[in-house]
Amino acid sequence: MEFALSEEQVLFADSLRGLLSERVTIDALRRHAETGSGFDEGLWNNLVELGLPGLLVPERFGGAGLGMVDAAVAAEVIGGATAFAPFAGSVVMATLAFIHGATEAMQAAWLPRIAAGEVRFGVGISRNGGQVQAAIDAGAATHLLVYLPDGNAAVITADEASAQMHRSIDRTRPVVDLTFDPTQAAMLNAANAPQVAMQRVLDAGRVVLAADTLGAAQHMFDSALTFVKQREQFGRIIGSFQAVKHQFADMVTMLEPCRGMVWYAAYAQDALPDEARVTALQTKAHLGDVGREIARMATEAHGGMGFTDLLGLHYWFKRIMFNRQMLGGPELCREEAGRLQGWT
Amino acid sequence: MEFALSEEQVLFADSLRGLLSERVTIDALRRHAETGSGFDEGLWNNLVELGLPGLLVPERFGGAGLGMVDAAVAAEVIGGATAFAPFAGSVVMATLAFIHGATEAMQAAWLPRIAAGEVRFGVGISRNGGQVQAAIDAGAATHLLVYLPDGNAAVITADEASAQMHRSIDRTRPVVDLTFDPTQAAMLNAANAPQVAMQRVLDAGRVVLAADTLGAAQHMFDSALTFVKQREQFGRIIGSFQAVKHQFADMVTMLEPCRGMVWYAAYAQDALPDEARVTALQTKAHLGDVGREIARMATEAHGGMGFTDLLGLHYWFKRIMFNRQMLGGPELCREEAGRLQGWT
Amino acid sequence: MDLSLSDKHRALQDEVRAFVREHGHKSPKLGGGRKRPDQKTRDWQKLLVDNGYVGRTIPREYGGFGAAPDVLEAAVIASEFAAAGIYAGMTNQGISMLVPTLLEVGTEEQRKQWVEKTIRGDVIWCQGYSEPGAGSDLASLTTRGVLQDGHWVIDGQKIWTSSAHYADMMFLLCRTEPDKPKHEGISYLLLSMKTPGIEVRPLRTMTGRAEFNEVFFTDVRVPEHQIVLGRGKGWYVANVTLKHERSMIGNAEKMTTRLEQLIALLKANGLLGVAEYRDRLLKLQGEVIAWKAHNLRLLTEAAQGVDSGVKRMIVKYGGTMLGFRLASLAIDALGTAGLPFESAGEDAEDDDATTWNIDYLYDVGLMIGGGSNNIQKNIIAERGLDLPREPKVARA
Amino acid sequence: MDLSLSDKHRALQDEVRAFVREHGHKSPKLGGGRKRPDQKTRDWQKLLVDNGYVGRTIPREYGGFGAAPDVLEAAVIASEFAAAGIYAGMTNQGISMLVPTLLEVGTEEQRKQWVEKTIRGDVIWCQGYSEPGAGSDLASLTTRGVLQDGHWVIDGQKIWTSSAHYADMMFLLCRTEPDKPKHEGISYLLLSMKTPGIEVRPLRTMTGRAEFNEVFFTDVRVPEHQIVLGRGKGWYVANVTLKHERSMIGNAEKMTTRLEQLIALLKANGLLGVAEYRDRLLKLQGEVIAWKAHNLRLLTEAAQGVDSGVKRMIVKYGGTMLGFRLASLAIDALGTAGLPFESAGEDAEDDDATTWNIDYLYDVGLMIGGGSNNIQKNIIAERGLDLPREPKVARA
Repeated sequence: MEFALSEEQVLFADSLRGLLSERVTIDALRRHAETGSGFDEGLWNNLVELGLPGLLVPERFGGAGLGMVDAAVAAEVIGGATAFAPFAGSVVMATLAFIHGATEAMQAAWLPRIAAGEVRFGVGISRNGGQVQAAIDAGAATHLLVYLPDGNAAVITADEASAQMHRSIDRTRPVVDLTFDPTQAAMLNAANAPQVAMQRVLDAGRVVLAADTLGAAQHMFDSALTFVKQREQFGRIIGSFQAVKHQFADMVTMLEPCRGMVWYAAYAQDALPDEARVTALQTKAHLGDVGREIARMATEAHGGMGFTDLLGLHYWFKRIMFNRQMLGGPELCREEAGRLQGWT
Repeated sequence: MEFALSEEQVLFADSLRGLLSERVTIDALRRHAETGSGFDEGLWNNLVELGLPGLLVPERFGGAGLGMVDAAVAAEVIGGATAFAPFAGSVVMATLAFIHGATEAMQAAWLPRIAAGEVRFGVGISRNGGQVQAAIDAGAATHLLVYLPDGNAAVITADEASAQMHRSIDRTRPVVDLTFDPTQAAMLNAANAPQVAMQRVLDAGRVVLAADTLGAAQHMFDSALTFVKQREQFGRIIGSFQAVKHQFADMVTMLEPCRGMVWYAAYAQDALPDEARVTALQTKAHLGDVGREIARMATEAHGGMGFTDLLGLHYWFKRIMFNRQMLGGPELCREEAGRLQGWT
Repeated sequence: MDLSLSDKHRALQDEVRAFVREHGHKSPKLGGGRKRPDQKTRDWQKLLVDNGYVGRTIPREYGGFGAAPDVLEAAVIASEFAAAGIYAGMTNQGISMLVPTLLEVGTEEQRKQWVEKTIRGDVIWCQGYSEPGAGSDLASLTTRGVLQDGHWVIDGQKIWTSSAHYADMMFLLCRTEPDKPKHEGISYLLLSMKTPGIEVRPLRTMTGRAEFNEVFFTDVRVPEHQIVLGRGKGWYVANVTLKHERSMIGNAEKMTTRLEQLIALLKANGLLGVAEYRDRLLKLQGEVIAWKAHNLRLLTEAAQGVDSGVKRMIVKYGGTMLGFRLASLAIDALGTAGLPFESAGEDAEDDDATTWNIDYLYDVGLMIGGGSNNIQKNIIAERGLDLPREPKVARA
Repeated sequence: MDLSLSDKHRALQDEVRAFVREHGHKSPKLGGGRKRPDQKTRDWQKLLVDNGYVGRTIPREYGGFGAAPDVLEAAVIASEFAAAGIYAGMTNQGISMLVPTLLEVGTEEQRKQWVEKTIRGDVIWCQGYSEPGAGSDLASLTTRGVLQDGHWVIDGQKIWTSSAHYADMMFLLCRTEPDKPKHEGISYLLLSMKTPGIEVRPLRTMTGRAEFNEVFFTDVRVPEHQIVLGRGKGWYVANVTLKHERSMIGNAEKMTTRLEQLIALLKANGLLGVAEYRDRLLKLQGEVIAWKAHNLRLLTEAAQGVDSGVKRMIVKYGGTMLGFRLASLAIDALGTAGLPFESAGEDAEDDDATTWNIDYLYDVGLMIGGGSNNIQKNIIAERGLDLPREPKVARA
């Protein structure tokens, strides 16, 4: 038994963190916020060099063949950097959608292109056929993968759908609504139980969004901790005030167990099928709630500076807001977890 | 508009408080805790002299003819003293049951005796005929009033039911289960809409239990505040530690609005029929939650002394626990408030 | 206990209703933007002043209506305007803070010069208090005022200055007595924002808007007599204003409105059937009932001239946290439909989702600004509950 | 990341399972009372020591099993006993605190004299630390120890002393160097509870039971050599013990059990259909998952010899609050059926409602005892997050 990151995982996280800290500077963030497409070609090319798009793609299709724990580790780093890069949808969900629901031929056709970073998928869930609200990573996608109510997915090029991009509250990821004609689309329908396959993909998305929130919340916490160790008021470092200290104690007591929870949920997706669904839903819900608290308290700890645009702290705040709502807020995730356990 | 206690109400509360502080000393409390019947004849006689049992009884039947605000004020004082006296059930609910649901003749037969303190009613709600779980004030009652599922109530003498008195967690009020034969009982069935009449009585009970919790919580808060202003640790009065101060700020911010809420709910029972039900349910629920928090935090503020039996603080703690569960805990009260508003 | 109105207040209610019926169409839109009040708003303001719905208790010689203070009258007026959805008059810092301050400690000349113009909306003020290094610890402010040739020469920087970009005047705290203990070295000055040497830079916040400004002072010369009460008295003057602040009374109406909007939102989205949303709504409803009742107590005590003490001090902290929780449920209920944040500009009307998002973000600001939560809790504990102050720190 | 067991640990698992199958019937009941362990319990304890399931890493010369430290082995053993519902051995302060302390800083003679007897259950210890005036601020303790004629003469009072009414021995902190700074004036003594001059009075708590005692010392004479490490070293010795404390690891199992009982309770009472109960249960389930995973991290780090730092420090505070919330939901779900509190006596088995009530009340005690929540939060912030200590207070 070993419940810790491997050396390779730590090294991978470090190199990803290094790259992002170089590329996703606060100035780059502000520039990117103007468009808000969630995509930056230069950054994407760097990520491709690092092999990120092929993280989950099996080795025989040119990927790294890694698992959900690796994806969660990457997501935590990406959230920590508020990086504008399509990860949850394109790198994780679309890849798994092919792995769990496509024929060998379709996998052979698409997975190598995903791994090479040539195609980027926006992922949507359609409740009624051709309409999708708030697809993931569809801001500058080359292709779209849309789950239909029966659990099968339509695969189309981006220009086969009409897209409405809203001004997203999170300037690092776009909110895109889609309209398309599913009857014209190629279908991903090789799964024995398409609903089950779809849920695996959605749950994987939930785990990486939770991991993204973990990273963003950790960043806000770290930033607040640094701030209160420097800022003076009333002739004292404000971090020496007991009320401030206890707020940090509360924050870390909430936040730190979330890391184990995210790892566990990620591990469960690949290794513990009985626990996978409830754990993914609960993790998404719990991180949504903890993320909100940390975001608020860390902002508060920064005082007025936290509320201004000057430090840019709000980019992380809003990233956490965004993650909370995508793929079901805490209320809906818990409701579903209750249903799965026969509690309703 | 005047949303404050009248001079008479303040005077009445003061004299009741004076009496109880003389009679319900910590030693008396410990002695009474041995039996746990919720009744002490000497104290009851004092309360009769003060006119408490006739508080809500109309003047023509020998009572004071006062209203629910007065009852709530009395309940707050009683809860603040953890007094072992049948109030919520006997003085409030039974009286109102006769007023709202009995014929003039029955009122004339019973209300004067209630006002004189000659009879004391335990009040129960039966879901299935002759079984009652946890009747209120039935520890040393002379009579019992039990609501049946149709909203009418059976009126019997105490020896017409077999009673099982449990060792209650709250040593100032008993937990009594009853079994009796409703077909043999005189019925209180003069209300046009018996269910409505019953709900008015239950709601009145909820308001006075909430008021009782308010008084008990205020006592615990006051006691904790006094304690932290005296106790020294680390060479300082512990009330000068910022974390302690902020806990008191949190407590008072929770607790103080509850007083207005209790008054408002009491006032609504008599004067604002449209708001009466939801307000009673919400007030019962809210005071249950705030009471729990204050009880815990005030105990914590006392440190080890709060956890021992030495100060007797736990009598108030458990009184709050008891109030929370009687006539529906917060969860059930809110559920009903939601239903009443068409939210489920 | 009686929640019905007296005859006198019922008569006032009738009068306000008649006014609203007759003149309501002239009211500017509620909310409004962040620009200088336009002609329509200023005309409406004057109509309100003339009818005694604004500046009601200000003496007639300073342009007010000269009524005796009666907080219930104020509540009746506020509630009728709110119910009709009509603009109840400007709520700027000149009216709420400077005017009562001048009435209490200003010179006759200062009152004559500023009170009427301010309440009628002809002069707009901004407040120069906070500084980058003096937030919670306001008294440590360092903006200097040096007396030279009959002028105070001001150098330094202020922050969190709302409406500075269009205000005519500023009331300013600056350090004029650097050798005195920190609270005794501050003076309260009045100055024109057109004075040379003032630079105003907008300060964008997490809501995406520039609700505030930074204001920089370089050799700004203010005539010597434009001081209120005298040298080194600024801290006292600033606290006079706080004493008057009853602004939080009446805030329960804002809560009630938010709760009603929230109920409507949950109904519209069919979310009352999802247990956790409904539970949270029910809990919030309970809290709003409590705060509304609390507000009625405060109102009654104010009418009776009773100092509400700690009961008043808890309002900002408790109200801010409750407001945040109301907005939180709203954005949760919006789900992904709440993620688009399409503010149509600073003066236009926002869509529902954007409005809730701005409330949510702005409430975080309220936890920080105007006395942070931590400062509020210190005040509640120390002034409200008489807990000992933080002991003085030993010098290392 | 791999949650499966290694071959070595799987072998141990098999071994423990075989042991449980063969000997399980000899186990005393779980929980047990507050009296001195009976013959059955002591026999079982010896069987566990002999098989290496208690005192596993204690050297053989002191009566242990002499195994190399392996926290995963300990976890496997604990988990098998828990799963089988079998008593995993005594958990008293002698075993968890005194023994590791003596192994680290005791003399050879002290180790030889006490370790084996203690782990085998033949000697029961109690801990004499807290005093009425020294709770959170333990180092301000005033119980005196004065050296006279080769004996420490002890006078003073201790409180919160669990099992003092049946313990054989006490490890005691007392002030032997009154002139030294407070942390340097304390010594750590070992003494027999039969020494003349000791009076033990039971201390009843809000649970209605006497979980603790007060212990009074009047001219209690302790032989000079029964000191650990030396004069004035008591504070250091006491902290050695804390360093060893891993007791919170593994507590996740208690949480899991509580959660499972809670689910069963809600099902039995048909309350999963009431929205708010179900919501609270779901939230608690989420938290338990998080703490279980956190526990796996700690376990792994302990196995790797990594100091978990703040991750370890949050466990008591977070765990206590979560435990309280689990018990809270249980008593809420019991409704009026939870109000009877019919403890059948200190050694008998309680009914469900009483057990939940005792958990609920006892958790409040946990927020206070053994380092109150406030002290825990100071530790987390100062030692865990390196926030500055409270500045020294200026002398008035």
